[in-house]
Amino acid sequence: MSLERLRTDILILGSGGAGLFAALHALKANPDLEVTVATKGLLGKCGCTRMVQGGYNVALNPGDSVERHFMDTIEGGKWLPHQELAWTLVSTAVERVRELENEIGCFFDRNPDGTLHGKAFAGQTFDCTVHKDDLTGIEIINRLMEQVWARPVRRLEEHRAVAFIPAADGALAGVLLIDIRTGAFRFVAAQAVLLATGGGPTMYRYHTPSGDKSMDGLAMALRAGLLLRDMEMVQFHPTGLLAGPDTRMTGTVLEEGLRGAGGHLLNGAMHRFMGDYDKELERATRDVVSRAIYAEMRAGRTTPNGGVYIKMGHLGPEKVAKQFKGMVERCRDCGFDLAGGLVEVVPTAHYFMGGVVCRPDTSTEWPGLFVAGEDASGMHGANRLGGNGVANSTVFGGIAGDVMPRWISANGGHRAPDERVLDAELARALHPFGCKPGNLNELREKLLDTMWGEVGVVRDREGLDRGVAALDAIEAELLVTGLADEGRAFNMTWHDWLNLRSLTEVSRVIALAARKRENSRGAHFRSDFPEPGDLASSRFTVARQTAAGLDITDAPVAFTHVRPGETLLDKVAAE
Amino acid sequence: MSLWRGGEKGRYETYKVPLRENQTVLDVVTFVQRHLDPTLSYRFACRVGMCGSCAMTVNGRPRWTCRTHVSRVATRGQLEIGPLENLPVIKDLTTDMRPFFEKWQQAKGAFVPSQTRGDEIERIRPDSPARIAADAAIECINCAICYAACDTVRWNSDYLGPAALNRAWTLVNDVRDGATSERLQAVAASGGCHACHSHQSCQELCPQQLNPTASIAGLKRRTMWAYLKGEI
Amino acid sequence: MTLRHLRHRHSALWLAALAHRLSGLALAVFLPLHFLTLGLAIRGEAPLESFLRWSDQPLVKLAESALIFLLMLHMFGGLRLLVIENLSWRDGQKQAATIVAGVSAAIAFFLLARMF
Amino acid sequence: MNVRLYVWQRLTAAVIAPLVLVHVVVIFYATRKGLSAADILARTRGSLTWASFYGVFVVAAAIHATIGVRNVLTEWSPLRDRGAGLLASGFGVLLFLLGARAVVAVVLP
Ligand SMILES: Cc1cc2nc3c(=O)[nH]c(=O)nc-3n(C[C@H](O)[C@H](O)[C@H](O)COP(=O)(O)OP(=O)(O)OC[C@H]3O[C@@H](n4cnc5c(N)ncnc54)[C@H](O)[C@@H]3O)c2cc1C
Ligand code: HEM
Ligand code: SF4
Ligand code: F3S
Ligand code: FES
Repeated sequence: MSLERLRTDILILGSGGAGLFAALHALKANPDLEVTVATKGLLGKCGCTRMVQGGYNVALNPGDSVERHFMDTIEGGKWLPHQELAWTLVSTAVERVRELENEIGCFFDRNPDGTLHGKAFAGQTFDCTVHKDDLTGIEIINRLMEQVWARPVRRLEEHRAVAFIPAADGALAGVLLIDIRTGAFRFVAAQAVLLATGGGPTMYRYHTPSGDKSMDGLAMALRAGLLLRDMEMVQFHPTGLLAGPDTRMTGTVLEEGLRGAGGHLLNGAMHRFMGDYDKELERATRDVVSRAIYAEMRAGRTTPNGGVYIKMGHLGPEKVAKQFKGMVERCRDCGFDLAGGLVEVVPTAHYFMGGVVCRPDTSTEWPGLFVAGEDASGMHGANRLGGNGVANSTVFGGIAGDVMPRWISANGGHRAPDERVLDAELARALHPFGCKPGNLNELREKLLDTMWGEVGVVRDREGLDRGVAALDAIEAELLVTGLADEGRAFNMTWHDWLNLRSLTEVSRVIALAARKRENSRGAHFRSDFPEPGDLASSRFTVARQTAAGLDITDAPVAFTHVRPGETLLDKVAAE
Repeated sequence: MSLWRGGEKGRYETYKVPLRENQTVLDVVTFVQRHLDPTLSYRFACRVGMCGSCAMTVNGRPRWTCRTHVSRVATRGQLEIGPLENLPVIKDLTTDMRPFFEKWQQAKGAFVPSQTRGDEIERIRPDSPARIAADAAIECINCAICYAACDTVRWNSDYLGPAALNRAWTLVNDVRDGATSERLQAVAASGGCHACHSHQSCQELCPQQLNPTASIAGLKRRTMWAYLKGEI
Repeated sequence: MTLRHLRHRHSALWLAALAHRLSGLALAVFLPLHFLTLGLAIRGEAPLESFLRWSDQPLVKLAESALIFLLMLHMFGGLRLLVIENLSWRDGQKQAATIVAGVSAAIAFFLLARMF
Repeated sequence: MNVRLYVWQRLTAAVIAPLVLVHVVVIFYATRKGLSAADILARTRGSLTWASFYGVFVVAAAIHATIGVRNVLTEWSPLRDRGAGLLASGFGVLLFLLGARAVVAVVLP
């Protein structure tokens, strides 16, 4: 078994907004440090930051205020957010957008007078979403990627992180990775490591994130015994494309604006059903629409592929084709007529609010390990505002880049990895090659269906129990399902196996945390506990893997800036 | 359908895949990997035409496979899918995109700031000619389809290629950028914009409907005048 | 590379570029010969005249108009490129390239007709 | 090709184009009643206009074709910038010499 050993000062896992920002900031803070970015795909070309369409929330325009952005974030998060983290997010976002525009080179859209354009986004009380057409993510990540390419950052592209490796004394020594192209293992020793692999709830039948994301980072953190928070909080987007079996585009987002502009949702019987659920009809909030569609699906009133229809034609096909050019073209490329016909949609798992517990400076309880982006938790609470996702990854990625060099100069040094752990992790990653080849696809389907059906948009105790049992069975079966050892170079089926393992492990935490929360907040809805519960005594869930098993508890939210019933806006108005 | 198997030296192998009503080329490739041959390698990420990872040669043309419906490209129910041309093959359908991005850097495709995060964001009217020109070329997803389609790239290994030059043109029109003359110098050197013969394959096949040919022509013009005026 | 890989190279503009290059090369080969024959006149009128009479054969005439065709093709094609490069972008380059080829052929044909 | 070669090639192309047009018109005119050496030489001998007309053409064509051949060689032959440049220049000098000789032949009385 070949194991190559490398050594670097700062190792960054992931090349989304968080990872790339961290690399740039770290290099700027101390150009003498060697910064390495290891990423599962090609640098900047994988992950979800690139897929951001709507834009970036920031209080920049006159009339907007950081306080207002903060209140929207807290109320959107149903009073569960960690208020220090949320405050750091909204207050640093201002500088971050200026940095993106002035130093990184993002060229955001402007108002006719030349100032930055902010558009409206659902769930916000002001128009504060900065964007570049509806391809904001491409602009952000391309510019970041160019800056990283232009600097002496060591790139480990198509490298999959599989485990944190401690030193014999328990301190963090480095990370074990697989070079996907060759199939060989690399151990990278580092003084500080940033986890920025971007969460990604891809264990649901329908999901939006990019295919490379499979909760690897959270599975690694779980195994390392780190504290995870808000793990029940999976955000669903109400309208994902539904294209039938064996189609990759199934689950990808059809933008929110379609409903906002007056699109209708019809069930299989061509009935416009939203009126049965909410007086706002299709314009109701994401979670309400998602639940309504889910209910129609549960009741069997579905389209041929098992979803509902979105219809835009009554607004005038030409108008739709013009206003939603990108969406219409995307649908057309895949064989659907969005402008004039009916397109099948389903709710789709979009964003993961849960993640590793961290402080506002991105440090975790494990010295030397930092976390940023979708892998971190606490900023969004029970729900993430549209537009707060990229803000989160760029703000905290940058902070991690500022902090890690400082941390290294105070506490740094390379540590020798615990060879026994290293050996065990190697064996773990190679596990499938030791088993008899089996049917991985069936297992994947099982996982997707279990999570969708039992741990999905609407949950209840029995379903969650069934879900947990099913997950146990899936994991047991996965561990005896092997792969033929016919070459490990770019062996995607091996990585499918590893993905499934990460997903199954994190899925179990999601299910258990969902069972723990006996109320309904934001993205988490329990049909057996439909009420949100008392806000003033809000608690968040925390999970930790211990030798004895998964330990799920909860803890009270600290209202350090504002308490339920209060608002910061009065203060602003008074000033 | 037949798929390229192996590295630089490989061969096409034939597979039979069920035809579905909604099916992209990426779906077909995925089907082979999942059900027929688990060792098949390919690359994708976003599935919706944003990341530019999934480009392959489909029946002779470079295309983004995640947004190419099979019915649009199959001839008599047949598909031939290979890796992108003009890039080294890693394995099967995956290529090493490093040369593509190295040339992007060589063309000075990275923004050079003239201001800092402490400054206000520059006012730029959306109807100013420079902004319009920059916008026209900005939405590149670096898929390298144009790079694979261009025979000047094939014939002239020094040629920076359409995407890198298209990016350089965006930056030349970006009034905030502080390195126009270095950039013009970079693209005016051997292998730069003047190597392009306006084949226009890049424009024809760019999935984002960009027009690198026009961008390169813009660069040719700008560099020519800069040269005549003795600025570069 | 299989035959199918030539597919996107069947586009009118790719052919136009190929034709431009081949015609340029043909001209580059022909021009020295042309100069050589004209240079015959350095030894007086007679050698040139006898060359011209030799060139009255139909086959040679055909070749000459083919050359004119290539010259026209190269010139108009080159002018098309100069327009792309120096004026602001205009669509319809495929049509323009087709027109270039058509006009060049017409001129060459016209000349051929006149020579007989 | 770099910007210097580009400028020379496009500039010479722009110069040649009108000259070729005139030349073709002259051919049309001349072939009206068959081509004879006497006619040609009668037109050109001792004419400063034709001398400079063809002189400019020869110079411009030599430059234009040299750069063009150099480009083709760099793309279609194993030669790189230097080798292709040398070979093409050789060709260009030959073209120029033959062209100059031809001009002298048809113009000098
Ligand atoms: C379709 C879509 C639209 C969205 N629209 C918006 C929007 O309009 N506004 C908004 O604010 N947010 C939006 N979001 C959310 C936003 O994209 C994410 O919150 C944010 O980009 C996450 O950034 P990140 O850096 O944490 O992770 P990502 O950008 O997802 O990057 C994760 C990186 O980690 C790598 N990685 C994963 N596993 C491993 C491993 N094992 N080893 C090494 N590397 C690994 C991945 O390859 C990738 O490079 C959207 C998300 C999606 C999916
Ligand atoms: C009649 C007017 C002419 C015009 C407008 C013209 C224009 C051009 C242009 C614009 C190019 C550049 C093509 C490119 O790089 O994409 C070119 C190339 C070339 N020209 Fe001309 N040209 C003319 C006459 C000639 C003549 C008389 C010759 C021969 C002696 C010639 C030989 C070449 C060659 C060999 C090339 C290189 C072809 C290539 O790189 O593909 N040209 N011409
Ligand atoms: S210019 Fe078009 S074809 Fe070329 S890399 Fe960019 S998006 Fe792809
Ligand atoms: S295809 Fe190539 S030659 Fe120029 S116009 Fe496009 S770069
Ligand atoms: S998978 Fe991202 S462009 Fe096709």
